[in-house]
Amino acid sequence: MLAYAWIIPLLPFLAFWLIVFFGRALPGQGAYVAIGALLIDALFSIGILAQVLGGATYEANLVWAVLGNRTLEVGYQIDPLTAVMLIVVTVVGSLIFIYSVGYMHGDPRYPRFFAYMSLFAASMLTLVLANNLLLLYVGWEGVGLCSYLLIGFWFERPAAARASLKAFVTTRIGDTFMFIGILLIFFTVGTLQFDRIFEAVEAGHLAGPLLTLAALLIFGGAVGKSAQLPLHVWLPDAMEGPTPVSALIHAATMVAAGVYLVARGYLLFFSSPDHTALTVVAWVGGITAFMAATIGIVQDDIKRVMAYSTISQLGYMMLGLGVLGYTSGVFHLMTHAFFKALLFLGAGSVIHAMHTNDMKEMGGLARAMPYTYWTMLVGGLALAGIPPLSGFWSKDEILLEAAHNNQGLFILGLLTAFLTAFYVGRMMFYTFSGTLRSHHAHPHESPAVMTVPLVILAVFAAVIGFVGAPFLGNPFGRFLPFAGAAHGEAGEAALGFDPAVAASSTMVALAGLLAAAVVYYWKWVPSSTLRRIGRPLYILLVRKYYWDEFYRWTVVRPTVWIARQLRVFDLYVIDGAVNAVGTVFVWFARLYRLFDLYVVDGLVNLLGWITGRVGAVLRHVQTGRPQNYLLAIALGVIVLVIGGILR
Amino acid sequence: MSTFVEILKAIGLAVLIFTFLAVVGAMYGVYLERKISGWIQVRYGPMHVGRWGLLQTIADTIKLLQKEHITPRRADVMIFNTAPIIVAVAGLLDWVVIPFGTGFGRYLVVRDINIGVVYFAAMASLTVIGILTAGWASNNKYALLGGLRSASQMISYEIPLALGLLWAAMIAGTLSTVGIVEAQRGGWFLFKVPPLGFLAALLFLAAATAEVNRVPFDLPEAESELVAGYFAEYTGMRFALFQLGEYAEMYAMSAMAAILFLGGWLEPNMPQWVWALLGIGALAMAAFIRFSVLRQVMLVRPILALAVLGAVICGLMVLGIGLGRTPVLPSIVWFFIKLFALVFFLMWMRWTYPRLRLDQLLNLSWKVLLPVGLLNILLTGLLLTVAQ
Amino acid sequence: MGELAAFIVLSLVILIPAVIVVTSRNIVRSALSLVPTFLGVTGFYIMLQAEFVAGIQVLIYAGAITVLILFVIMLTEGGSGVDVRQMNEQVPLGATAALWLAFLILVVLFRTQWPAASGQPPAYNAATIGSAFLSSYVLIFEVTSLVLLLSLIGAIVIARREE
Amino acid sequence: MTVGLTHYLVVSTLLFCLGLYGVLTRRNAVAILMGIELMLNAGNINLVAFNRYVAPGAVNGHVFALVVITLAACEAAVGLALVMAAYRSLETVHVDEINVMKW
Repeated sequence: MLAYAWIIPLLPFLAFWLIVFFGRALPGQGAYVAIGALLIDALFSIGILAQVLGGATYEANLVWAVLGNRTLEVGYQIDPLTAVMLIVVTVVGSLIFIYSVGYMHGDPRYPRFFAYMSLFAASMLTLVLANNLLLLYVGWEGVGLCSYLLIGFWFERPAAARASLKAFVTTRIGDTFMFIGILLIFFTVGTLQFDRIFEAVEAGHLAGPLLTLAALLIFGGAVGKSAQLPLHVWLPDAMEGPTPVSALIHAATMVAAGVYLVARGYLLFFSSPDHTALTVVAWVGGITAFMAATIGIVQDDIKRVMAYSTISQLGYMMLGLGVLGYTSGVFHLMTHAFFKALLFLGAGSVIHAMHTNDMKEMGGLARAMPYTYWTMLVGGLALAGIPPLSGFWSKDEILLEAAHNNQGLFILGLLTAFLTAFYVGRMMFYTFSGTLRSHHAHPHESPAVMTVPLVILAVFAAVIGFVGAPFLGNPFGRFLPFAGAAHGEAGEAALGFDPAVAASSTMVALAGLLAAAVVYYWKWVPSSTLRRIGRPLYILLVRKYYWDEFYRWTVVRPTVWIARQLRVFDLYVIDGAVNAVGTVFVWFARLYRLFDLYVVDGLVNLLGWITGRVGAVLRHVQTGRPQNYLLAIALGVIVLVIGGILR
Repeated sequence: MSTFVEILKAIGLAVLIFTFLAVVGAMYGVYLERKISGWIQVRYGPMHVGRWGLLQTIADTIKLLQKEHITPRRADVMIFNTAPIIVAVAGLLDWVVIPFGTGFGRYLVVRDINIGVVYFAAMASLTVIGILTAGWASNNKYALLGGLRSASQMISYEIPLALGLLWAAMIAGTLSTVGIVEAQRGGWFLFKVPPLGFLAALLFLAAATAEVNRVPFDLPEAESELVAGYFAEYTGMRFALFQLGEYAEMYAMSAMAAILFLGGWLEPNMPQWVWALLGIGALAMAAFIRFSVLRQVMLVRPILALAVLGAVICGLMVLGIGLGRTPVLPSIVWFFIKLFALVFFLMWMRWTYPRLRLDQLLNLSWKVLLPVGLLNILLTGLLLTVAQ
Repeated sequence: MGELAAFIVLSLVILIPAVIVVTSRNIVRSALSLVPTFLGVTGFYIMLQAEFVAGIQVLIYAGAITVLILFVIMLTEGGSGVDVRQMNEQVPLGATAALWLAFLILVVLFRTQWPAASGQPPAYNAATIGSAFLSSYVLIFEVTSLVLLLSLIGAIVIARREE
Repeated sequence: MTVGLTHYLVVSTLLFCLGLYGVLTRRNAVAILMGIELMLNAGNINLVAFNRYVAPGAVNGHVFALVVITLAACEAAVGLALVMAAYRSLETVHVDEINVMKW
């Protein structure tokens, strides 16, 4: 079965082409094709997971190109990390696909949506299966393209168009770094196969500052893709896309690709001198987590709250990885994929019902749409990290690692946890409690095709955490240990359970929820007063720390100005030169024409005339009657034979 | 002496023997035909000249011999006169390779050529020239039409014919007719690689019927459309020659069919009780027809005669096997039994079936028989190769 | 002795009709005169102990090609009447060419010392021919069959009446 | 005297030249085809005769004779089809009247 894993990315790819070409002719206008492809993949992945649990791994390569003495190989591998990612992508993906059938119902570009989604799934799976940086980069750019297409899916909205452009350009910056890193590795190590790179690293061919540099460059890609500081600005705007897209791409899978990349190349970071790279990763993640969380507090757009929470959770994962919590980071990736997809889908269902994103207009939806309410409650508590929901376990592990390795980051993590709980509570209260504030909306429960995936995801979000539960002996940790932990300073991978940390994180989370309740439920301290008190801070948060403005002044404006100057140069200097050359040649041509007319044509005509004369004479030989020719041949033969005899 | 002279001798011998044989065969062929047509149409047929009209055809022949030779105006005399001879000679030359049985310590065959089957096909194909030229030379549009029709028909049907021959040759692994018959000691080719053998036999019989221009393939001489087609203008002995050639060829075809698929002169080796059953069955049938209501709608006597004949043969077989002296009957008898059974079958068809249209005829040949024949050979080859 | 006689007879059977073929004003007669020529050639083959070739010769030439020719002659009645001029204007030249060629070839033929090997061919060579066709001449065999198929299709396509 | 290789060659030469004469001098396309058939037969006689007298054991001559016969059949079929087509469109089978392509 592992040997046929290459089918997994192929199926959605085929689905993509099918839908592109036959679109509306297909069952369910192509939706069923896409869903079917992904469901088959899901079953496949489960089978693979089963085999991998049995300890099986697989790797296949084929030589793609030979550059001098270096060969570029493409191939795929299956190890625990890949298996986990496969499960996440296919299961969450298929659920979201099913959800989209309801959500995108009646959209004019319905089939195209599923085509893009399938393409995304194909690229993501390629990325996950790749056993070398090259193929991984292919998938990487593929998912980037798909996110661009899908963010701008409603391109008639200028906001969406701009957002898609922003996302594309921003991530591309990170990708550039990553590409440089890849080249660096390729030219130092001479291969892109992960395992060989790791061998080289362990053998010390790639070490010291160079290794750190390579790791950081690769991390640059991750930063762009996973919306870490300072390249996080694109993700909130990406919410312009359809909600399933936000759920699948900008919460569950694609943005996690960065984390996956770091996890995949962990040894690089790990073995950089005294963990420089890891420290950078950790701090970037921590700061991102904190900042995003703070911004998340003041957002009114329900999806933007989600977006910032996604950023901060991604930061959390980075932090987890950074503090030597390889397992915990990946674990949080998995749990986050489930509950964040759940939350997004719930938000989508809310928006579907309210036709608005503004939480200020919602309220009291708990009665109107119970399924959505309960499922989102589960998701929210999971996000807040309330035991025994999944978020708790993974977050707790991260905090554990942090506490064990870096107190500063531990504090930061606790703060973030508090903030997370706070904005989760805020969102829930705004949305579901109290009374409906908008007067022209008639909320209603979404159709089954949307609620059923919600329920399933809720179940996952609730229980998936137990695979990493310490009192079960942390099976996940044992299933997915850090390969590097085997040597070097061992033991980072699996730490025991620490009740203190667990208690503290739980306390913090509850505190956050409580605070949110105080402000937004019982309204003992109305939010307006808070706003008045902390006005400058509030402005800062609402302005998102002025990141966008910063970029506008430092990057956008100068670029535009340079472009203008270049245009002027182009217009006057280059075009001028070209025109000058053109005129000169026109004059030459005029001269040459005379020569052509009288000398060359004269010769040609003469030749033609001679040929005509000769032909007129010779054509009488060609009687058009084979028998004459045959007679000539016979006579010729006779002559020849005579010659032969007389010789 | 070189082989060539031997061949010359053989051909001379053939012409000598088989002129006689085929004259008798043809004359009594005509007689049989008339009788059988009579029976099928519930009448007696020739009865007055001699007992049961036995001398009828002799009288006819004499009449034909006395008739005047009429040559149409502006006909190409030389060709007009050669055509019937070509037909007759070709029809007779078929017999060179036909073995009648064993006896006098040798095979009763004029010449066991090692390419007998090919030779047979070649001679059969020679007839066409005679017919075509006859049709053209008699300067008569009916005749010409008949000639052209028969040319196209025979050219088309030579291929299935050759395929049928080839099939048998392939099974036997030899081209010589004697060899083919000897190869059937194990069992008739009709039942070889069932049902392909049967298919091949059917193929061959259909093609043979078309080759000899008999119903349902008798377009060249369709009396009702072409007033007897290519020999419309022929009178007297030339007409008789055509008849001779045709009957000779028909008999030859039947003989070849018997040789290829019914084991030639070999005595069918079936256990005693089968023979007994057959005999009883024949008698039972005879009795049934005799005493049932059928006797009012069909002519009973000849059927009774045939049944009794069959019963007698079966009885003889039973007896012979009982006495343990096989073969019971001389091989030549078996050969003639099979030959006349096939001839009877052909005549039966002639008086039973309607006539095809020309396009149906050609379609049948090119679109059905040819592919089927090729497929048949292919399959048989495959099976044989697999079997080995 | 008998062999020589047979040879002479056959040569006459071949050559005299051949003369008729190329000279007769009546196209049908010349077509019919092909038959004895072919049969004579068949006789040659039998004398040369190539029975299989002989059989095929009769089957194809006498049986098929002649009939085909006659067929076409009868279908193109216009060109084959007796009253139509059958010879073109290069009869004298052609005759001289043919005669000269014959003379020269005979000269060459008699001046050449032909390699002669004595020995009898195997009595029954249809099988050997078949095996030769399928072993060492299989390429020729395949190409020939291909040509056959093509010519079949081509003949049908060309002669079909466009409706 | 017994019959030797030369006898056959002589006859085939004569036959060949007769065929050539026919091909050269006939107006009727069908007649030309007949001439070609004659020439082919001459060639076949040579093949078989050489096979008999030069390499009695082999069958190469027979093989090639058979190939030639087959090709002759093809040639006759196609040639006659062409004649038919020409006759249908030009109402003539005389090659010296078929000169549509002539200048």
